[in-house]
Amino acid sequence: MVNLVYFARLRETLGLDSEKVALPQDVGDVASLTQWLRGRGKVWDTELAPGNRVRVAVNLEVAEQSTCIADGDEVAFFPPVTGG
Amino acid sequence: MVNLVYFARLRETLGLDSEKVALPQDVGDVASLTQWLRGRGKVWDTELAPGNRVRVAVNLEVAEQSTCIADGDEVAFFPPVTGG
Amino acid sequence: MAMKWRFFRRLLEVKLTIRVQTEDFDIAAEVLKLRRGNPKIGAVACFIGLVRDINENATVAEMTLEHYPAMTEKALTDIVEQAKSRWDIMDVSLVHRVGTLKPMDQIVLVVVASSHRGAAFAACEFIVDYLKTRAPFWKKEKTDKGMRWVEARDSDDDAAQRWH
Amino acid sequence: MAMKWRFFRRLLEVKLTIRVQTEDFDIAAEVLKLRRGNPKIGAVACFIGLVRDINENATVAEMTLEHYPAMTEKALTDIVEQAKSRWDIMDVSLVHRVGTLKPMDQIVLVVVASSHRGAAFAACEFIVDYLKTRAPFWKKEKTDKGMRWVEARDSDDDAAQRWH
Repeated sequence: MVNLVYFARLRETLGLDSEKVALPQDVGDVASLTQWLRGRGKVWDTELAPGNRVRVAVNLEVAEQSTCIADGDEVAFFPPVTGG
Repeated sequence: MVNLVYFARLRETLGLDSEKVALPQDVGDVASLTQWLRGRGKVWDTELAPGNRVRVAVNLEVAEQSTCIADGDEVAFFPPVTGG
Repeated sequence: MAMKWRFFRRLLEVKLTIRVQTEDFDIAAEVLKLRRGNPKIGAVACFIGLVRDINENATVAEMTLEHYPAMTEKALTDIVEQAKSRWDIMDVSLVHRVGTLKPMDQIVLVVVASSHRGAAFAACEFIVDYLKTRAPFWKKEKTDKGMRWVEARDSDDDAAQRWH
Repeated sequence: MAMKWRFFRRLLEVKLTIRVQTEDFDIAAEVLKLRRGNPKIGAVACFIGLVRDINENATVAEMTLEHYPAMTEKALTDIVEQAKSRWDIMDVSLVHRVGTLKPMDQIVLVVVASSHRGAAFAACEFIVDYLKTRAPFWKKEKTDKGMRWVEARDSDDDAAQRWH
């Protein structure tokens, strides 16, 4: 199982702040996880589209498209940060 | 008459914080005033020597060797500043 | 989000205080805590970020700050560690508010103490630039045009880039 | 030198407060005075200079600051006018102490308020660098090796030079 968390605009539009999911066999990195979530359709497909500047963190570290994801990880999806 | 003021190390070594002097005819700028004061000998000659990094302000503005001095001016002599 | 969350950590010889809180902070008290008892400190640089009443052409009535608590400690500690490896700084204090704020409210405080001013200024500005592009905080504004999430500005990325 | 000397001035739209005083100052009060009632301010950068207990390899027991009062106002105003002409800043507050101070005492405070942080940081550092090389203040230290006037450091001139 992987813990997915969503913040700010993404949390609101997806209507979800966290969920636990079992990853399919072929989902092993940020790119494939994003693709798999977009497959849920509707807002998922729109919000996680490449043009949307979605940032991903894996286990609290900013991740790239190629960052690996394994069982037990926490993966966060959020817009570019705007603190400070 | 010109008002001469001295600060910090110069004030201490010259033993004077201010004086009013009548300038000789041939003293018209910072260079000639310094030369004239050095003519007093002893500490004046040593303290106002070129190697000594003496700063001069005329009427509250940092001055150059060539800055003109006229009757009624205030001329300050001091070491490089060390505030802040 | 009425939490108050804080941690202290020693990064080699740097004393680091990071707090995320809903409460306001007192600049003078934070500076004093940082420098108390340390006569080696010659310079303290601070930054205070405030809520403005206008942003991107809309009047801002209030703003709500959300963050990703688990990641915040890590992100802020990383930022300060980077600053520490670049400049000779002694202590760093970083306070960031979350929750609902109004114009003129204080949002963030960064205080850096060093023996000399050059390091204090550089590290303080570096931390603020990185905080704005790396730390997981998000602002939502209530404006005369409705509620909206603040968009990240490219100028913030540029500011962080120049430290590379 | 138990004088307290202050003036306020409006430089075009910049509010400038400059004080030279023997008394200590309160950072939070100075920042609050500067930003009170102005919701256009998004960033405040501050610098605090402190007396260190060691300087040039000698233990400092106390230090005395002397200045050239008539020139101070002019020098400090010039410095702030230059900062104002370079960066989009709103308010500046500058407090410099004179008289006898001990290690850990506050010497100087520079606070700059602006809409954005880049201008606030740059102007604050510029003012501090120029203050150190242009404003007529001199420090005399009482050390374990006797009394001595602090010598100007070339690094201060270098710091001021880079703004040209």
